[in-house]
Amino acid sequence: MTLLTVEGLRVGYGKVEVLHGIDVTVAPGEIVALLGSNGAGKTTTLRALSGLEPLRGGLITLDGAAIGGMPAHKIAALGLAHVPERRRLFAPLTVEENLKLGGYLIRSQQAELKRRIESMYALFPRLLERRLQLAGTLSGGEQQMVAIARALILQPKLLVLDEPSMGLAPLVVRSIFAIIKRLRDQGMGILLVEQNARQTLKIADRAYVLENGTIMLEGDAATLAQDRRVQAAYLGGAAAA
Amino acid sequence: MIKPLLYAGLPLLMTIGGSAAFADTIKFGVPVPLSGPYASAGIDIANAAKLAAAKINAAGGVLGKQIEIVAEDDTCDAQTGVQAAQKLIDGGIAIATGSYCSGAALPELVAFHRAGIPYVLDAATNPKLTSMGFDDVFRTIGRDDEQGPFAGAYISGYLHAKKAAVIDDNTTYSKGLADNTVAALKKDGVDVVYYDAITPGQMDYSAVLSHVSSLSPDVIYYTGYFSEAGLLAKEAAALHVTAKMMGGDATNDTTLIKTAGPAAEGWTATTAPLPQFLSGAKDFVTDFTKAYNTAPGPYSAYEYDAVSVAAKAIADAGSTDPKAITAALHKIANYQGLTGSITFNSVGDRTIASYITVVVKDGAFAPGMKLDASGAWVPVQQ
Amino acid sequence: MSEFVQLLVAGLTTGSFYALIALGYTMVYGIVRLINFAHGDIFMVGAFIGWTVLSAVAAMHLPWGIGLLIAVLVAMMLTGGIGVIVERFAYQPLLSAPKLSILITALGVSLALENGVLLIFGPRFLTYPHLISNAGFTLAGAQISDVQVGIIVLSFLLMAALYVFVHHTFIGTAMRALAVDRDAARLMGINVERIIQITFFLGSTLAAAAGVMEGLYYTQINFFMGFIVGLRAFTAAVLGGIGNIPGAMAGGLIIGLLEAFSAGYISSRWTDVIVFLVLIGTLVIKPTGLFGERVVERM
Amino acid sequence: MQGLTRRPLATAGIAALIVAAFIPFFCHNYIVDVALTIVTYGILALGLNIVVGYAGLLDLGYAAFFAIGAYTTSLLETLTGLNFWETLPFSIVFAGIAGIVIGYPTLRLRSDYLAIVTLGFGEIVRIIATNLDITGGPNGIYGINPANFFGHDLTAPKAVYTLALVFLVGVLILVIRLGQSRLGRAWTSLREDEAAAEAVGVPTLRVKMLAYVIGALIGGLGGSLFAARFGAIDPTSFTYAQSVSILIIVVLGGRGSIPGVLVGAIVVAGLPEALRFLHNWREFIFAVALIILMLVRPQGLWPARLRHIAAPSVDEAHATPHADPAEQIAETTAGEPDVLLEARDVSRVFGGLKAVAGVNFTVHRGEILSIIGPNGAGKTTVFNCLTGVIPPTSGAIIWNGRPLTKLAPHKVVARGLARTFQGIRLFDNLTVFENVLVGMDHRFHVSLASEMAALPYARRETHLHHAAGRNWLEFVGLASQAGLRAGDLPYGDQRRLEIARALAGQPQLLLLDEPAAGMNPTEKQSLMGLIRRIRDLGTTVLLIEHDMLLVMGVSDRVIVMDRGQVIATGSPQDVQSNPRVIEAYLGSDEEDEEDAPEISSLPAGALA
Repeated sequence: MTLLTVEGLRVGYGKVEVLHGIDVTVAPGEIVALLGSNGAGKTTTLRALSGLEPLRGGLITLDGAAIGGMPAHKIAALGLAHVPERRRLFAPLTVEENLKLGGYLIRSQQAELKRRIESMYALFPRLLERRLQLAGTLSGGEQQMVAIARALILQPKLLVLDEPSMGLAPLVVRSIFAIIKRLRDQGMGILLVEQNARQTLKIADRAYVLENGTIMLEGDAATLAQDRRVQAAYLGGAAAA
Repeated sequence: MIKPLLYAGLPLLMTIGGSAAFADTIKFGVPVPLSGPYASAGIDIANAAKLAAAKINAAGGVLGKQIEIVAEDDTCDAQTGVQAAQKLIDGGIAIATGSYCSGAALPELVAFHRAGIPYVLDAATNPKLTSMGFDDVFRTIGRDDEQGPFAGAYISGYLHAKKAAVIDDNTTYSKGLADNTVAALKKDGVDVVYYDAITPGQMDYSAVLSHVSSLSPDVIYYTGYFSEAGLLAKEAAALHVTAKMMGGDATNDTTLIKTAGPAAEGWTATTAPLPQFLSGAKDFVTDFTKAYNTAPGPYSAYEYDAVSVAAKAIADAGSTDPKAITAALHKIANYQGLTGSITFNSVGDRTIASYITVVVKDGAFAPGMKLDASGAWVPVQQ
Repeated sequence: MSEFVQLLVAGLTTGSFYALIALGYTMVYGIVRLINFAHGDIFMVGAFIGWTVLSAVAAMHLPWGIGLLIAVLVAMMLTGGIGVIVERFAYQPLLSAPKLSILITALGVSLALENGVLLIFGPRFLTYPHLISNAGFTLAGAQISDVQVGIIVLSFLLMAALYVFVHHTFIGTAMRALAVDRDAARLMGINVERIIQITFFLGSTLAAAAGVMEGLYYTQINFFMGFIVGLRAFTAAVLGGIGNIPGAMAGGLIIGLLEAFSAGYISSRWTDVIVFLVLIGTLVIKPTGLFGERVVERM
Repeated sequence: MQGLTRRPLATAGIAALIVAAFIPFFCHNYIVDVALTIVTYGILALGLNIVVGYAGLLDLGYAAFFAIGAYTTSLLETLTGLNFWETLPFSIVFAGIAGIVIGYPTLRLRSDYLAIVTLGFGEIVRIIATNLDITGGPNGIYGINPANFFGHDLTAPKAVYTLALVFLVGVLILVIRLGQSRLGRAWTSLREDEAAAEAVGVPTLRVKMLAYVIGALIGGLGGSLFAARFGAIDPTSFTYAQSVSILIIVVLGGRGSIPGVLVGAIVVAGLPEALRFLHNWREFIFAVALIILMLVRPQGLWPARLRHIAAPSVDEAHATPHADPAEQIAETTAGEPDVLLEARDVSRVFGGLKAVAGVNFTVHRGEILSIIGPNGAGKTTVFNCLTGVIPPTSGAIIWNGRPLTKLAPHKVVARGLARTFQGIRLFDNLTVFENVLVGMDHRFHVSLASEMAALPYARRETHLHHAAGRNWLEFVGLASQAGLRAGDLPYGDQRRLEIARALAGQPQLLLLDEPAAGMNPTEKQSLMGLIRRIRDLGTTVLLIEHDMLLVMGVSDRVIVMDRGQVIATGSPQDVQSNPRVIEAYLGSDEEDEEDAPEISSLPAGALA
């Protein structure tokens, strides 16, 4: 059973086509990594999934519902949460306001929303201390916590993360990854775009390697971690060191 | 008429087609603002022209022909004005009667002069318009430099004011009237404690009024238009301003009373004698109100007279040749119009421009005072 | 002293109108980065709708207080609706087009509203009924009317209500979020188009409230009345930092006071010059207005 | 090929002008007057088009310049008795000075703030004219003499029209030449991406100022013509509404498009006349038409075409002396010290966050030096500090032995540092060739006037630069794409074009920010070759790159940054084996299943 199915996804900007037919699947309780160099089309893929980019072709199905071409806010309502690259917090708003916006779609259920925000504070106690601070003034790690917490409020079926480790200290990256694994263990499907390939392949179940808008390799993470081609394409010469 | 329409790319051409169509009428061109902020004044003028034409036509027309009023929108803008004038000229008008803003009237006047067509102005009161050295410009309304001294005389001679404040709205007409009034007041020894302009359309003038009232003038004379005058009257009352509120002829409009309500009581306007207060013009007011469902505007009677006197000149000349009409207009003597006896002097202004005051009483303008031949102030008799 | 207080009150009164209208400019700018040149005319439309409703209500012989309330509410709702319609048909199709194109449609809408009202109501000034007396009181030698106090209080209430709405409701928070990052807002499940419409609606209702109050206070309305007031309110919004809600409120009051004091103490002939010089001076020193945030560009 | 596509338009344009010239012989005065208004608006709109269309600055107070021209002519004629032609230079100069007065303090403002400032300026000019006695107050000035032409007063609409048409042709020639000039190119680059233009060496403030001033000059000319046409002026002709009409012409016609602007003038000045038969409905219908036209054609009725300056042919370029890349670079790098650049304790703080925290390094002449490190390590911020885009919070940058701190980016480029961007920032709506020419902007020495007049030495310089630009395109392998729109190039080619644009400024140091991003292995291979060839020309290269294969393959030395600090420096081999680097850059290799201390364990059911 798959949670997310992407078939033949094509996306472009202006006259340039960036994705030339991508096929990806994610099952519930599975971490799937999307690897590739800068400009390979990883972020574009995620933006297309969550409805931020118009499709030029292809099918996207989330838990049985065709979501390709839907407006972003409807896709969010169907259970796909996207933590975008560089976190994209609402910087002049407080942490709490950011979290509340994460629950925008359940705004009529005040008590439930309050409970879910409390549970996020339980998950990230640091945020409770910072709840009235403006999100833009937080440290990078704290911002990433807000971004993830904000995405979790709606209890999505699929969590899509774009470079959650970017600019974070290794210790913080480790804790973020620990959270991701726990989410997976609770049955959530996770699609992860990462630069930190070695560590990513360690927590991922399966992975796809994207190059120039097409999928060059795919397979289970352990195998790919040993695949010389991945190292060559992605890790470069340093992998050999 | 239809063919030029086919040239879809040149929509301008279609306007040519419309012009030379009815050669059996005598065309009077009326360039006035029909859109934009001054549209209401322009429409009142154009309607008065149509009323005058209808009346003449009903009585058989002129030289056996009917008068046709062709109103064109000049939006009170020089550029549009000259185009409106040129369109009228190309449309074959015999004479132009109209205008509202001096700024548009001037280039129109130049265009008409160049085409040799006489122009009888109805509402533009700037003295410069008749001092361009053109012999084919006439006007039925008085000049700013005539009303100013009258207002000055009333303020100093009748109200015996010691201190006066004069406010204009920075338009040509208003500034001209204010300048002339201030000069007259100073000559009569009245201390002009305040002379400044307000911005029309701003709504709130209480800042200006409270400053003016701190200078404790006996009279505040506003030379702008009725809408701001209504606000000034209303706001002055709210501020308990004790000075007597007065205005020029452009404040003579019922909108003032509607705006200010009870605060309008006692507002005094200097103006040329209006049809409302002239026994001979009662019919005009009734007819106008009946035809257009609204009372005539402040310049409607002047336009009515402009059209009538132009028709008379055509009849006198026995021709629709513009040169002959111009000559006949110069010969007009003591023509009895709604606004009094009309004789044009050498530059085309009326020889006698008489003024009166009108006062708001019980929610309506009522006749006030005038100067009699001996220089004494006497009430205006209806 | 008495003149100072008098000018202060005059400035606060006009400033309140400017502030209410400036809010519409600033809210729309904050969210779609559009200088909505038609907003002054929305204010005018509000005044005309208010007039129409008042005239209709007058025939029903209701107590004037109730009639007034109905007029204000109906004018706010209908004008808000017009704001939404304008957004839907004239702006929304161009939201991703070059910025100047949408600016021109805004100018077109402005012209269309003015001339539409001219066609329907005619060019003459219409006058509101004199519902409210000129009664007032004296404070420090200055005459202050009850209406002025009412206008200032009501404006502040409306502004406070807006502030609360924007900061303490979901829709308001969504508006602020949208102003920061449209894509991120979409990812939260926010229907961005809907929020933009709500913004136009709110801005238009505030302008309509100002329009009806203006009609009641000054009594005369005209199809051209939105022009000068709109221009001043726009100036106020920019002075405060366009896109910033407290900035628009402060900007409106500052422009109102500046106008009153320069008319009272310097010369009303030069009021606009003074206002614009203050604006230009402020922007030269603080390029994004009094409350505007600096924008750092990434390379 | 380009010549062929150009000619029909030019021919049609000339034909249209000839038809326009014959209007007085065939049409009524009314039509002539409307045509005259169209021509006047056309002149003004061509002037405003420089500001709005070419340079992309919003101006809502253009009528001010129009007013200044009109008042100057009127006052000089009535006060000093000068004739129209004698007053004309004054009008133009005064309007130009006004352009400086409004432009100077406001050039740093963003466009929407600029809009209100220009609006305010327009109102200020109008109110001053209304309030002063010398300008006749609200009455304005009467009795202005018409223009005189060899004893004939140009008073009749037909004569004035002919004069206006001559002015229009003059202005047309001016704006077309300007559009083709390097200033026109700089304006377009400004409109496309102001920060990028500045960063590749365009002095954006000066270029903006010139847009204002030249726009103002044309406005002044239009004003003089207006005064001579009507013989009288008053402040009501110079309102905000007038400015807005001119703006509508430019945008409706098509920003930056000369035929578009003329079509816009015909629509905006002509349509209300054509609609006179609608009487009261005229303005309303015009407004609705305006909205619909804008909705249907958001880019304008006749959108601007791609600017086309044909690149010289291969042979031509090679035959031009001093246009050879190697020779050019050699010119600039002779006889300077070995340490090209030194960063001393450079820090940069963003709102409390230390993006760069005390970085020290040196760049030696002739080397390829790479800065690597994870995203967010502060590499790009270092680049921005070096190139003047962001001033460092503290520390110094020493260039050729002299400090380089606090210079505007375009001045840094002129000193010899050129850069590319992480996210590609080409001028999408310029051709490939012209992108390269923008990069050479600071190297032009010939004055604008001599360029416009096509004086021989100016043409020589232009020719040399065109040849050099062509050679740089060839150097990166894009010569055959010279005429394409830059935005239409494939990703890899866009990267190479950015490099060519930077190289065209003859830098001593080239800073490349992730040049390999998005390239496939073949492209990366050729990029490595290109970087080496750049170094071989004598240009030092400083590289930020994630692609390790490329970094390790091409660099002489590598600097590793992490969280704002340099954590290692050395040869590629040294760096690759440095454990700190491996940990920072590739993440820790050890298995780590412990939860981080700041995150509690997940409460049961929290995510159910």
